[in-house]
Amino acid sequence: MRQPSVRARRVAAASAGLVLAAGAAACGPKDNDAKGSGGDSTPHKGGTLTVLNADPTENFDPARLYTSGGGNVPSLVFRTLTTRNRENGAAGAKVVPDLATDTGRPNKDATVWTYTLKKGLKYEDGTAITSADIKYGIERSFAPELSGGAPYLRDWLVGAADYQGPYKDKKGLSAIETPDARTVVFHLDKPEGEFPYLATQTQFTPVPKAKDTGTKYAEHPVSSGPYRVVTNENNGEHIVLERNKYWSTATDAERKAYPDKVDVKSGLDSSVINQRLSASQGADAAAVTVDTNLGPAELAKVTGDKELSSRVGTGHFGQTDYIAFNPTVKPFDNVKVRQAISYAVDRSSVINAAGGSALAEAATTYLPNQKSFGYTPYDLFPAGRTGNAAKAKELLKEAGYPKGLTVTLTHSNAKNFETSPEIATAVQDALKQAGITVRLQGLEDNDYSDKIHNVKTEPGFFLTHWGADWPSGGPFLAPIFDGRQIVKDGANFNTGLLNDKSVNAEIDAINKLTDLDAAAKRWGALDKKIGEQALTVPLFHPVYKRLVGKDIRNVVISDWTGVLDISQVAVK
Amino acid sequence: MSGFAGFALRRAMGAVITLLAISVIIYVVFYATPGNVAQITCGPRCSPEQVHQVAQQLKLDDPLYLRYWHFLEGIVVGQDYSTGTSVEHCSAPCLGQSYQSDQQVTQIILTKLPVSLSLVVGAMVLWLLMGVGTGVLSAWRRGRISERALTGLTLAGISTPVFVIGLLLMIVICGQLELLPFPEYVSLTDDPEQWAWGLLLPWFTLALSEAAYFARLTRASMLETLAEDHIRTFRAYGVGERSLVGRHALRGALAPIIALNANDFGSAVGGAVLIESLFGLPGIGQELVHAVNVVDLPVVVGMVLVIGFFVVLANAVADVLYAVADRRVVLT
Amino acid sequence: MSLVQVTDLFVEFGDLRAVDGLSFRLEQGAALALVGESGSGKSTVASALLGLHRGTGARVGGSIEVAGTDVQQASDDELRRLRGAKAAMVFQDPLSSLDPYYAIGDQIAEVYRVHTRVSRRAARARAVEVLDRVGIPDAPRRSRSRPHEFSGGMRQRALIAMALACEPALLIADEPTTALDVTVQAQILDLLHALREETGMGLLLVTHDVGVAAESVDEVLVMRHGRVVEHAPVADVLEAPTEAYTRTLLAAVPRVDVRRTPPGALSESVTGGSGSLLPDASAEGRKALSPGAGAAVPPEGASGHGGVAFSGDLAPGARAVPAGAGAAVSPEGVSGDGGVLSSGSSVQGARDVPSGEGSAVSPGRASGDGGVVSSGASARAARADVPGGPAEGPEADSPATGAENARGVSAGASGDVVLEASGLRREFGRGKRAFAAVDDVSLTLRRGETLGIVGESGSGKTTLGRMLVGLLQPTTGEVRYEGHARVGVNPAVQMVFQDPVSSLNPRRSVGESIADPLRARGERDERGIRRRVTELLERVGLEGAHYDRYPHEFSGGQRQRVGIARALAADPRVIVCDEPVSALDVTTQAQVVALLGELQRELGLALVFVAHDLAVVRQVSDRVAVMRRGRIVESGPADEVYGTPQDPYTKQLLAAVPALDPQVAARRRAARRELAAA
Amino acid sequence: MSEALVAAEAAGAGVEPVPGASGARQFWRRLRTQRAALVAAAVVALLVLVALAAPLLTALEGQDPTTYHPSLVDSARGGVPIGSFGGISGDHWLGVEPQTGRDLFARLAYGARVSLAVALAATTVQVLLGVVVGVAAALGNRWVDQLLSRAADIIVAMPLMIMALALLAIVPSSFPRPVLVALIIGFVAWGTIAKIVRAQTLTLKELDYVAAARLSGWSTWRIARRELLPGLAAPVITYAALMVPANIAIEAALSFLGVGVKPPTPSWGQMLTSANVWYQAAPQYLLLPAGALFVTVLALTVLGDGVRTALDPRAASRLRVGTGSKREAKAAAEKDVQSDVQSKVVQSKVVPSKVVQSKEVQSKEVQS
Repeated sequence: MRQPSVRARRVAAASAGLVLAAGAAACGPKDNDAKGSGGDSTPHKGGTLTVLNADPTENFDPARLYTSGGGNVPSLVFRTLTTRNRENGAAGAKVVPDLATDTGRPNKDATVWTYTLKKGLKYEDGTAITSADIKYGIERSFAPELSGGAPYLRDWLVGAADYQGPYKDKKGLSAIETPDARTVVFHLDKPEGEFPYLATQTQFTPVPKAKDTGTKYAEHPVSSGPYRVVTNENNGEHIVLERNKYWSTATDAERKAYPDKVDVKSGLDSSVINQRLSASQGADAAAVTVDTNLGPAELAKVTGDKELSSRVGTGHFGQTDYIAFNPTVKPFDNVKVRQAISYAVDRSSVINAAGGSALAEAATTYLPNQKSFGYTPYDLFPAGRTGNAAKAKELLKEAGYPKGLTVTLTHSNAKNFETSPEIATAVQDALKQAGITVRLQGLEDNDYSDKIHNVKTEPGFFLTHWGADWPSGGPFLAPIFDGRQIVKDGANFNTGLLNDKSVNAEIDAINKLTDLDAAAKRWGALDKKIGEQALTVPLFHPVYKRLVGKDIRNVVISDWTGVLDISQVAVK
Repeated sequence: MSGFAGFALRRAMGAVITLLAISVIIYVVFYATPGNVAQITCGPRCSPEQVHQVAQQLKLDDPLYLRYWHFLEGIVVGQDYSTGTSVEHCSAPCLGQSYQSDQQVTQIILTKLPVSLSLVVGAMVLWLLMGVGTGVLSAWRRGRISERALTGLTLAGISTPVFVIGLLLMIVICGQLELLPFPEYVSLTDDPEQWAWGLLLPWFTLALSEAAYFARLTRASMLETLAEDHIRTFRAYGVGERSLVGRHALRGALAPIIALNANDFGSAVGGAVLIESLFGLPGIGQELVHAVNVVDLPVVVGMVLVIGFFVVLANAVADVLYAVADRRVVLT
Repeated sequence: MSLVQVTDLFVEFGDLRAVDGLSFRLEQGAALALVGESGSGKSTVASALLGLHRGTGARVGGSIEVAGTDVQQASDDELRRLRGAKAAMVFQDPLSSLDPYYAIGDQIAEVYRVHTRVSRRAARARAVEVLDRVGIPDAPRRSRSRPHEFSGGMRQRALIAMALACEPALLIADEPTTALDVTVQAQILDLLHALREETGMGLLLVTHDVGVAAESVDEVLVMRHGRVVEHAPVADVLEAPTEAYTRTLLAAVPRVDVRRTPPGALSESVTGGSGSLLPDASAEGRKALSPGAGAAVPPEGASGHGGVAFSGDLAPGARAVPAGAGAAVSPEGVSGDGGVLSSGSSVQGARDVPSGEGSAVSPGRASGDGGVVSSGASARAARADVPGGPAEGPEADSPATGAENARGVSAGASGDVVLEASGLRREFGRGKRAFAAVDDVSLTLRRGETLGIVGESGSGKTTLGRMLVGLLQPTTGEVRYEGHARVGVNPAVQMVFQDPVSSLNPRRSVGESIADPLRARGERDERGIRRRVTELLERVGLEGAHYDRYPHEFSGGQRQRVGIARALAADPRVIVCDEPVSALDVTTQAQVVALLGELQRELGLALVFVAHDLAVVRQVSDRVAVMRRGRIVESGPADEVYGTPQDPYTKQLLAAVPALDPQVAARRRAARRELAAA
Repeated sequence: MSEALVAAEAAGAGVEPVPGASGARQFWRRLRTQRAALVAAAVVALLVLVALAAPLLTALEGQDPTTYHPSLVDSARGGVPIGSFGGISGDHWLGVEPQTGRDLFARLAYGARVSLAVALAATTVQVLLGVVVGVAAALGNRWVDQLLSRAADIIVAMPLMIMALALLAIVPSSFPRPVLVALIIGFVAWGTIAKIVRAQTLTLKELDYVAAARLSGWSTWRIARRELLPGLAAPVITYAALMVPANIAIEAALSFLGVGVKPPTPSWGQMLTSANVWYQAAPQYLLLPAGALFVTVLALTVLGDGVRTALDPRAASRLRVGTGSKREAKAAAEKDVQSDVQSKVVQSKVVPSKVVQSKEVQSKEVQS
């Protein structure tokens, strides 16, 4: 799950539109045609691809990266057991084998997963990749020195909860077996049909123990992918990648790796990135960005320019921006109040604040509007485009607030973000029509993050959002609505504090399914069921417009990441 | 200058005290800042146990005074850090290690400082040229239309925020007219030409507002000098107006300009945050803002100390230059 | 053709006509002095000669011809060729008149190169040459120094060197010695004289000091309000002034070789009012307020009383019998060698000694002898044949005895010591830069007497004065008031300050300033305060209605009166006057001095009179102490110190005072030259 | 921002009491003679008026600064205002804000309130702190002086923006934000004015009228209040006048960094920040706040110069924006006539009673 990126650089983010922080994920060009700008569409090998990013790819260590589908720049260097399908749109939301020969072979109840490595896999130094390296790579992600990854391994692997990594605990993690150099077996606590998705994360990258330099590994991680790290300046501010001659397309069906060299520059202001891409001077002609999209102002300009608009790709990422209620705080303990607010919300104002209809789609479901999530359309509290104030007032009256009420909406002060003051103000303005006076409580980003994820300090009414770790209902619904995931003394994401036995049971049941399509349908149904409790007011699903340099070809944007996939990009 | 050693010693001691006080203030302020450092470092989805482990790893559970003590210790004797696989020694003066990236703060500073210095030094040259030039010109042409135009221009420089000017300049000059490449930092040692081209616009933007102040200062001091008796002397001896303005009045205005320039240089090293973020220059200011956002205390302290050091140093240099420029001044 | 020919010159600054219809001529090689008080327009004339008003917005009319150049019609280039080359100017303040940032030699060279096509090197050589000529020792090396590394006298020499560089036909010296100490002044005037003899250039000297003019020029042009008052050869002007104003001016000049006039005489003469001398009652300044009505107080400007003080060659006995002293003044009294001129026949001195005052007030005057004790170099002690002057304790016995004796005559019951300082030392700075501004000074002050402290700049006299009133704490030593050691200020010991501009808060009405001591001691009755302040204002010769006015509405002399009133408000026993008249014009000086004397007599005050001006000090003091480099080099009754100086420094000082007689001046100059040659 | 430079300019003002520098009347009289300053004063007055009357003016327009008008923007094109010139109409005099459709005139007027109030309040805090610390340091003993001067040094050496970022995060969000921003700008930038005030107080302290007040028997506190503070007015007011525009700019910069005044409260800095990127798509959105800021800063700077000139006539010929040869002539005349008087004052200044601070030029009067 992607979180409101605490690391989002406020400065960098300041003047752009919605900026996705590094490691953002999925999407799918619905209005596909995200091909490069006309001309000869056959991609060429060679050339240098420039990547202009707002945020540095910090801690370039497979153990420390929090990515979806293996990430973008990381996925050029780190191969994992499985990976995302490198296709446009919904097809890109599939999981496919990478180092492994298949996406994993589960036992009957999906508690044991077995992978076999392809033959002939090599590191950048020519040494062979073994299953022990996969195991070691996962183990070291448990070291407190190398914190930063997703929590699933700790939650799922048998006996992993207290494991402190190979530096302190020489015995290793018994939940991972490597019966031979090509086979690796995972033993899980409980059935997890979505394990193949998890195996896309960089923690599943092989790390040769002999080359491990602990916290220094990020400076020069050993490549298993098409490129190796030549320079990594200032903790990911400037990364130069060149071809790894031991990588071959024979073992890698996913990465195209057309350019000879990839030059990743970051720390740039988002508007500068877009300016540079649109000007496309010199090296910028062969430039892309993997973390910056067009802001509303830029979009307004681009849409009037044919040449420019031909260079814009559209991405969808599984994310929902919504209002969350804490039902232990009055008056939100009253479901009618929550429903009234659901009715009163003016999504068109909110969407405008988020950048307009081209950059946000109205959301009435909690799950993203993508098939892989099991999207099942519903609108339980129809507010129309601009809010149903009459219905809201009626409900408020029923709830005992005939004269309206005053509530406090908590949001982050970080600018141009999904939880930003602009959105909060739009909500505030919309609820006014329904007689609800909203006071805004803007918190500094860290403070906001601390408060909303702590059951003791969680406000009653706040803006938040949830993004997909992988394109499936599991990581979308479970952390938020599974009652057993309420964390009392740490970061809690079940902000509605929902602990409903039937919901919990259904989550367990779906997790057992290894048929991902079947699982998706049931996630959709569960979503609707939870929606009835009005614990959230879904506001919108963001849409991303990505501008590329004029010499860029073969633009692929999957629904998994929503960003253009640089492993597929070619330079003219 | 016989008292120079004494002056240097006194200034050095004063600087140490100032910097220590600054570091204490930063420690206290950031101790009070919201944001669970271990949680931020570990990642938002870390479990309480993991967060606890990270906190231990970073010694975040130590009381404040102990952490500060370790900090001082690191400066004096250096510190050892575990990378997991080995032990790294961070030799004195060690400002500690970033919570977020495990890089040594001294290392981070060494990589960021050249950027900030490049920016500020270049901008300084520009703002002196532009500011002093404008000032001299308007002092010379006082009372005429051209002076009013220059005065108006300098006031415009003062009253428009740099982030507006900078962006507009970039869009127009780099984007539309394509006169300059988009700003980018290339190390001076790598490619001096690229270095200069890449920094030209940031220099200009930073210099613009400063130049306005310098123009005003120059003009004011020059007019002040022009009103002084010794100018009357030279006028009474037939010395021409150009020499009066360009030689005598400018010389008189030089001392305050030099002094203020040094001061401004000091504060600009850390104060060019806006320019750095706007143009994506990976300098001290930008790094510092980032570190503040993620409550990366060692980096914040280290950076602030460096900035403080430059301000203190610049003040001392200003005094020395002032004394050199105006021999009548006694250094204390 | 004349060197300078000025016809019907007028200069206007806005509404102000600074010079009004002035005409004069100066022949080649001749010397003319423009003499006048503040605001007389004399400096404006000097500037006009070089066309320096051009471009400043001043309106200049009439014709000016200097060394063949028509200044009014000349182009800018022609003007520049005149300036420095044909006519050079030396300014008043040598420090500010040189560029602080360049070496002196370079500055001279720059000027030289403006007018001569020579190489830098040649210009530099010329600079060294002229510096050497004006007596700068080791000129090649010193030419590389910056102005602040020179002493005041050296700077003025350097400026003169600059003027010499292009061998001009005319030298215009605008108050060339005003900022200098008297000994240095003499040297500079001697230098000018010598240069003139040598080069034959003409000299236009602008000065407020008649003495300086007497020393230096052939002709004097007295100016007032921008007009000529009198223009005649210097001897004529000094000896037989035809105009009343000239006489007043001369009368007001304090003479160093005239004994002190007793206070009684002072005040009475004032009342005697020689107002007729001053056609214009507002002599002191443009803004002077209308005179007060107080009978006993002289209206500002309406008095020539200053003249009285120095008028006669008083018999020694006068000191003991003060009351009638002032009366015996011979109108044109010229006393032999002294060349003292008594200015007006109108000086009558005391007409009526107010009954009962004469004896009551007189004691202080006679108390002088030996009262001052300077351990460092007690000339008095030396005179008394006590060996080892410096080794002596601060309270030397013999002079003290002498003092007792002397005092016995008239001091009577009121002769007791009010203020006593012993072993005062005050250092400034710390560490290496520390220096003692005052070093081991001891003195006593008795009720009703006046102690003069005289010294050149840097002698430590002001520091001493400030320690006496408690504004500065001595580093060592102590000040006792009426026998009690004291730290900090004491309302009974007040001060009158030098600078009439800075001594009053410009943002408060003068009444409020005067009321300060009253309020500070707890007075709360507003009507009472106002009454008392009004009284004080009237007592010092101002009007009660001035209470609500602000300092800038007053002239310098009036402000000084306000300062005196403020000091009086505290009902002090002692007033330390720190250069109270040095910033004033001579006529005003005389009035303020008279006022102080009068108040002393009336209130039985003890005065400490700190000044650089030997003549003024003599005029008011019973006893005098001469300070140099923080120490007292000589002290004793005024007449003894002035009459038979013992310390070489005192002698030097006295010898340097300009004489009011050109012949005397010439004799002295010769003597100085011999002294220097020896 | 160039706090130090502003300070340097201010420092020159009124170091010595100026003959005739008394009373507010004089001040106004001199201020009145400066046309540029008068125009600037009028502009400032107008701005203040607009700020104060913002609710009235917007009521007149029939708008308020917070109401969204989704129908006035083109949602499909990023929310660019519909209609020419950013949607200017009888209802919306200056058009509407992109994305939200909020009324720009209303936001500009309300923004003036916030920006001006924050800048003024911050300046007040700076001046108060600076004066208290500066005077205390100058009048206190060596240790007090050392301590306070050091504190001022520390404040000057701290990067302002960083401290602002950190402090803004610490204070609970319930604290009114504009007040907080003002306080923080005030608290992190008083070092320079403290230094100026200290130097000025040291100079004033040595003036004879202060000595006279001491001789009257007044307490130090009373002297500070009655004799010193009025003398500090000139540099302090000058500094303040120049600091107000600098503070407006700081507020804008804080907004740019995302820690300024919070929405929906409009401030110019915040508007500029969000308008920045709209320069091409909706230029008037950027030009309005930028123009407002420009005019304000310009007016305040010119007014500051005027105030300075009025407080210190000697500076008349220096910082003035407009110039007139007439005034220069008058100044020259005054100087000329005074020169005789001054000539005498020059004489007999004895030992400098306080040994020189660095940067204060000492003319060595002690001759050998």
